[in-house]
Amino acid sequence: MKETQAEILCNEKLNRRYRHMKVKISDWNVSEVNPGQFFHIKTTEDNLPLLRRPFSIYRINEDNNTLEFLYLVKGVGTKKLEERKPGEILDILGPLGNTFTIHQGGKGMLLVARGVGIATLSALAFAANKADIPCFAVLSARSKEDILVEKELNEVGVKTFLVNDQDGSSDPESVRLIAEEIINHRQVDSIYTCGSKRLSVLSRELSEEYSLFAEIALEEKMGCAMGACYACVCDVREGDEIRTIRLCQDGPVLPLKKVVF
Amino acid sequence: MKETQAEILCNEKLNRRYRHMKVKISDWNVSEVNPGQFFHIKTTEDNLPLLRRPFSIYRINEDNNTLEFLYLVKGVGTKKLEERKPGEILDILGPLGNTFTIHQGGKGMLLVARGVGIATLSALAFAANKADIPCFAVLSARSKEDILVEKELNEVGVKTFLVNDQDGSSDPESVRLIAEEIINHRQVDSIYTCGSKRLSVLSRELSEEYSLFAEIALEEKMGCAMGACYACVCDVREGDEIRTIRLCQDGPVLPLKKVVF
Amino acid sequence: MANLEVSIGSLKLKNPIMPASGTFGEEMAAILDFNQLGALVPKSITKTVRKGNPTPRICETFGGMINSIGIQSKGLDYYQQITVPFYSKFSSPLISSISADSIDEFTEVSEKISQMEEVAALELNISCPNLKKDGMAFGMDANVTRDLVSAVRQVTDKPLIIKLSPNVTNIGVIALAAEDGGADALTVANTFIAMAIDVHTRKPKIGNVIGGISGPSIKPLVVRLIHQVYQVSNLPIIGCGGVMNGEDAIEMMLAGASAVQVGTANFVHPTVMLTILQEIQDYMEQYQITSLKEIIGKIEGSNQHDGMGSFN
Amino acid sequence: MANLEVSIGSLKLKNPIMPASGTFGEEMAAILDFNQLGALVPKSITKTVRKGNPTPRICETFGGMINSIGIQSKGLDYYQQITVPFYSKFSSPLISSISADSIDEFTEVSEKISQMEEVAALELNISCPNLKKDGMAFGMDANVTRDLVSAVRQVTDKPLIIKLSPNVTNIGVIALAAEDGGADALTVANTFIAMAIDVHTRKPKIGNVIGGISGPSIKPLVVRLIHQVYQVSNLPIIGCGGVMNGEDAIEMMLAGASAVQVGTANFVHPTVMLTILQEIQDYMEQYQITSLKEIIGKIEGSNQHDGMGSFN
Ligand SMILES: Cc1cc2nc3c(=O)[nH]c(=O)nc-3n(C[C@H](O)[C@H](O)[C@H](O)COP(=O)(O)OP(=O)(O)OC[C@H]3O[C@@H](n4cnc5c(N)ncnc54)[C@H](O)[C@@H]3O)c2cc1C
Ligand SMILES: Cc1cc2nc3c(=O)[nH]c(=O)nc-3n(C[C@H](O)[C@H](O)[C@H](O)COP(=O)(O)OP(=O)(O)OC[C@H]3O[C@@H](n4cnc5c(N)ncnc54)[C@H](O)[C@@H]3O)c2cc1C
Ligand SMILES: Cc1cc2nc3c(=O)[nH]c(=O)nc-3n(C[C@H](O)[C@H](O)[C@H](O)COP(=O)(O)O)c2cc1C
Ligand SMILES: Cc1cc2nc3c(=O)[nH]c(=O)nc-3n(C[C@H](O)[C@H](O)[C@H](O)COP(=O)(O)O)c2cc1C
Ligand code: FES
Ligand code: FES
Repeated sequence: MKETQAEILCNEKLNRRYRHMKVKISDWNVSEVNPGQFFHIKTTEDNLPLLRRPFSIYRINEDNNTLEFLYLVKGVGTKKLEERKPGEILDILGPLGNTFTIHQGGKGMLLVARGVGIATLSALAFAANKADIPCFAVLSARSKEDILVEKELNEVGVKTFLVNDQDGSSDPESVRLIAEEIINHRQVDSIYTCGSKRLSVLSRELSEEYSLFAEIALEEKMGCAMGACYACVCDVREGDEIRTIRLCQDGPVLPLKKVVF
Repeated sequence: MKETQAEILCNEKLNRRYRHMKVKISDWNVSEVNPGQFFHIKTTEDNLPLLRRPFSIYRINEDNNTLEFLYLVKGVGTKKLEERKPGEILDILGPLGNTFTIHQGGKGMLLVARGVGIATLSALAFAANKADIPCFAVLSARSKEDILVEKELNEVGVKTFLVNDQDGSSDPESVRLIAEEIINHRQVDSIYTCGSKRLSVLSRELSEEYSLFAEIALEEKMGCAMGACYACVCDVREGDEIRTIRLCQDGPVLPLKKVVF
Repeated sequence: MANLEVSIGSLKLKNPIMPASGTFGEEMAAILDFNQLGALVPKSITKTVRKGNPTPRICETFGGMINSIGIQSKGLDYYQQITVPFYSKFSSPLISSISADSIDEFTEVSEKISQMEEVAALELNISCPNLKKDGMAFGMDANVTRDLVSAVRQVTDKPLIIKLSPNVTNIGVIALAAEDGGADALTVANTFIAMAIDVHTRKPKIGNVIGGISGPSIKPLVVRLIHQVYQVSNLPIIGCGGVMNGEDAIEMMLAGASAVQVGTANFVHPTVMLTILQEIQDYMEQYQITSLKEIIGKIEGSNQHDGMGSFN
Repeated sequence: MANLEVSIGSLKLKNPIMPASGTFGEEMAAILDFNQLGALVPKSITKTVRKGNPTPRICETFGGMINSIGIQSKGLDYYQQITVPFYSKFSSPLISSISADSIDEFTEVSEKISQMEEVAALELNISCPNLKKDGMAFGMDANVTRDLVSAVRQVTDKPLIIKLSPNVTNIGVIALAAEDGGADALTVANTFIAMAIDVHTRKPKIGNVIGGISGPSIKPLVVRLIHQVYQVSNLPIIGCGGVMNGEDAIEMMLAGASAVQVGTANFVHPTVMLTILQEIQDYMEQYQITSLKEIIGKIEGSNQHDGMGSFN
C-alpha cells in the first residue's frame, strides 16, 4: 500500500456514462496488484471534494507498469476525475483490500456483472486468461450502449453474453437461463459477481444449486480505506453469528454465502 | 451593474508576479464603464474560493467592446484566476463603484502609483489622453522588473518616471523630488494616487502645498461589492466629523483630503 | 405551474425564498427584481446610529466566511423615514430585522416599527449581545429569550419571528422558550461564532477578533438545528445558513423549514435567489410536487432523534 | 534543527502532532512511521464489544464530512491484549481514548487501562451520550463533566486529558468544570453535531440520521473554541478539528493549543501528519522560532474577548 503520484496516460469517454483511465506507475511494480483490489483516488488537488474515491483495478499491465480503471461518472468526485487530462499527475493510494480467489486448475469461471461491476471482474478475467482457465461473462446494463469492455474481454478469450434492460433480457430469470446454459454445457466450477443485488441473489442461488465456488465484490462508502475508520462495514454470517467486517480491509471480495442481503 | 459572462481573450503573465487579462463583453456596451470603477470577479466556477475578488478596470476598449485587467497573483483567488484560459467564460459583476473626476480642460495630471495601483490609474491615463490632458506618471515598484505597463502608457503619450526599492529611488523623499520637478515645470493641476500609504501621504502633502486637485483609489476587503454588507468601510473626515463610508459604493475613489490615514 | 406559496403563521408568502438580514440591501434592486422574492429582509436596525466594528470586517474560510460588521446602523429614524418607504414600493412583504442591547430597547424599537403599516412582520435578532448579561447573547439563555419575546409580544400584533442563535447546547429549549413567549415563527439560525488567525502576522483576520461564520460550510450544522427545532416546536421555521442552490433549500424544507433565507450566496451571485426559485420549481416538476407543503418536514426514515450525544 | 518538543502537563512529546481518535489505526503503520508522531491515539475503546451504527456511516459535505460510526469497539479485553501491546512497540507515547455510557463505566475502564504501563495518558471522550441523562452527552453539562472527571481522577495517576464537546453554549464553563474535577489537559474539540438529507431519496445521508462533522469547514469554529478555553483555563490544550496542513496547526497553537490532533486529513493523505511536521519546521525556520513555546497562545492584538454575542 502506497500513496503514489501516477501519470495519467489516458482518460477517455467510453460512452455517455463511463470513462476509461490508464495511469503509469513509476516508483513500484504493478505485479503486486491483484484482481479484486482497489485504489483510493484523490480526484482533484484542491479539497473539493475532500475525500478520496475508491475504484477497482480493471486491468494490470505488467509489461509497461500501468494500471487501468473504468468508472461511471456519477457525482462530484467522478466529475472532477473526468476533467483530468493526460500528462497530469493523479494521487492514488493502494493497492487496497483483498483479492478474488482463483482455483489454480479450476475448470471454468462464470462472471455475472452489472454495469461498471465488470471493471472489478475484468481484472479477474484477465488473470483467468493467464492461468488458462476458461472464462464466461454475463454483462448486464441499462442499455446496449452501456455495455462495457466486451471487445477487450473477447480479445483474451472471454466469451461474453450481453443483456440489457431495454429488451428485458437483463431480468434475473433471463440471466438465470443464460447462466444455467453456461454452467450445464461449459464446465464451470466457480461464479463471481459484482454490481447488482438482484444478480447477487441469483448468483448465490446458482452457486448453491450447482455447488459452485462463489465470490462477490461489494461496495460501501469509505473514509480511510485502510481499516482505521469503520465507515465501510458490512454484516457477514459466520455460522450462526452475524459479524461486522470492514470492506476496505476484510473485503471488498467476500465469499458469496457469507453475505447478508 | 450586471453579472456578465465574459469570454477570456487573453490571460498572460507580465512578469513573475503580475498578469494581464482581457475579456470580451457580448451583451452590453463597455462605454458605460469609467476609470476608477471595478469589477467583482468570480475566479473559479466551483466555490473554492467562495467569494468574488475585486479588480479595477485597467483599460476600456470601446472599439472592440473589451475590458482589460492587471492583477497581482497573491492568494487563493488570484491563483485560480491565473489558471483560467482564453476561451473560458469568466463571471464578472460590474461596473461597480464611483469614478475619478477629470477636469475637462485640466492643465495636466500627475499619477503616483505603487505596484499594481497603476492598474486603477491607467484607466484614468487613457481617458486623459482622449480628453487631451497631459499626463505624467510615477511608477513605483519593488524592483525594475515589477514595473508595469510603462510601454502602454508611453504609447498614449503619458510620460513615465520609474522608481524602485532596489536602488532606493522609490522612497518618498526621492519621489517628492521627481513630483515637484513635474509640478513645477509641466503645468500640473491634479494628482491621483493608488497603491501605497506612504505615497498617499506624500501626494496629500503635495496637493496641499501646490493646491492640486487630489483623489485616491482605496482598497478594503469586500463581501457584496454592492453596498449591502458593510464589509468595505473606511473612515472619512467631513469637516469636524468622522463618517464611515462603504468603499464599494461611495468609493473606491475618494478626495484625498478626506481620507483618514 | 407549481405552487410555491408557503405561510409563516399568518404571513402568506408567494414563495419560500427571502434574503438573510445583513446580506441584502436597497442597492441590489439595480440587479435583482425584488418583486419576485418571498419577502424582503433588510439589515438589522438599531435604535440609534451605530458605527460598527473595526476593519477587516470579513475574511474567507474553507467554504464560508466570517463577518464582524458590528450591526452598523443608521438608526431608527432613518429606517422609518427612508428604508421602510423604499421597500414598501415592492409587492413582497417587508420583514424588519431588529437588534438591540436590552429588552427595553427591543421593545421600544419593535413598538415603533410595528406602527408602520408597510412592515409585514418583525424578526428579532437575538444573537446580539445583551449588555445586561455581560454581553452574552439574548438567544443563549432560555429565560432571557422568553422574557424578551414576551415583552415584545406586548407591543406588537405583527407576526413575530425570532432568529435563534445556533451557539447553544440545546436549541430546542430556546425554541420552546420563544414559543412560550409568544413568537409566531423561528428563523434557524444566525451565524456560528468563529475565528481565524493569520499565521504570518499572528493577528486575528477579523478586526473584532471573533465573528460569525456563514456559507455552505455551516449548512450541515443548520440542517441539524432545523431538524431539532422541528421536532420540539410547533412554530413554522425559516431555515437559514449555507443555502447556495435549490437543493439546499429543499434539504432545509425536508428537515422542517417552511421558508428559507439566503445570505452569503447573494455575494457570490447577486441574483442567486431567482436561480434558487427556478431550481425549486424544477425539483417540484421532477417529483410531481404540486405544493411545497408536501415536502416540509417530510424527511423519510428519520426516527425521532433529539440530536444530542456523540456518534463517532 | 528547530525544537518541536511540547508538553501536555507532565507528558513530554517530541512534537505537537498526533492523530485524532477514530481516524487512525494499526493498519496505517504500513504507510506511516508511527515513531515520528508526537503521540499515538487509537479509536475510543468501550468496556464491551459494540457493533456501531447502521450504514451509511459517513457522508461528505462542503469542506468536511459527517460520521456516525457509533463507537464500534472490540471491547476492553481485546484492547488490553492486542491493541495496547501493538502500539507499545513504538517510541511515541500511547494515549488511550475511552468512551462509556456512564460515569461508573468510565471509571472502571480508566482504572483498568491505567494499570498498563504501556499507556502514557488517558483521553476521555465525553461527547458520548450519558445514558443516565437521556442520552445527552456528558460534556454538555458542567456538573456532569466535573463529576465524571473527579471520579476518574480517583482511579488514575496518569495524565488525564478531557476531550470536550463543541456543542455547548459556553465551552469555558465546561473547561473549568473539567479543570476543577482534576483534568491535566483538554482536547478542543470533538465533532459538531450535523445532518444532511438526500433530496432525491428524501432520506438522511447517514444511517443514524445525525452525526458529527469534521474537516476543514469546522476549523474556524474550533480556533474560536481554543481561544475561549485558553482565556479561562490554565490547562494545556490539544487543538483538534479541521487541521489539513502546517499553517492550520500553527493557527491553533497561536490560539492557545500546545499540541494538535489531525483527523479527517489522514483520510485524504495518510502521511499528512509527517507533511504537517515538516511544514511546522519550515515555518519555524522562516520566522526564526527556536521553540514552539514562542508561539503557543501568542496571537497578537487580541483583546480579551469572551467569544459571546453576535457580531453581524
Ligand atoms: C471497493 C470499491 C470499488 C469500486 N470500484 C469502482 C469502479 O471500478 N468503477 C466505478 O465506476 N465505481 C466504483 N466504485 C464506486 C465509486 O467509488 C463511486 O461511484 C464513487 O465514489 C462516486 O463518487 P462521486 O463523487 O462521483 O459520487 P457522489 O455520489 O457525489 O459521492 C458522494 C460520496 O459517496 C461515496 N459513494 C457514492 N457511491 C458510492 C459507491 N457505489 N461505493 C462507495 N462509495 C460511494 C463517494 O465516495 C463519496 O464519498 C467502487 C466502490 C468501492 C467501495
Ligand atoms: C476596488 C478594488 C480594486 C482592486 N483592483 C485591483 C487590481 O486592479 N489589481 C490587483 O491585482 N488587485 C486589485 N485589488 C486587490 C485584489 O482584490 C486582491 O489582491 C485580491 O482580492 C486578492 O485575492 P486572493 O484570493 O488572491 O488573495 P488572498 O489574500 O487569499 O485573499 C483573501 C481575502 O482577502 C481579500 N483581499 C486580499 N487582499 C485584498 C486587497 N488588497 N483588497 C481587497 N481585498 C483583498 C480577498 O478578496 C479575499 O476575500 C483591488 C481591490 C479593491 C478593493
Ligand atoms: C456580512 C453579514 C452581515 C450580517 N448581518 C446580519 C444582521 O444584521 N442581522 C442578522 O440577523 N443576521 C445577520 N447576518 C447573518 C445572516 O442573516 C445569516 O443568518 C447568516 O449569514 C447565515 O446564512 P448564510 O450562510 O446563507 O449566509 C449577517 C451575515 C453576514 C455574512
Ligand atoms: C470517522 C471518525 C471517527 C471518529 N471516532 C472518534 C472516536 O472514536 N472518539 C473520539 O473521541 N473522536 C472520534 N472522532 C472525532 C475525531 O477524533 C476528531 O475530534 C474530529 O474528527 C475533528 O478533527 P478533524 O476535523 O481533524 O477530523 C472521529 C472522527 C471521525 C471522522
Ligand atoms: S473505509 Fe475506513 S475502515 Fe474501511
Ligand atoms: S462590500 Fe458589501 S458594502 Fe461594500
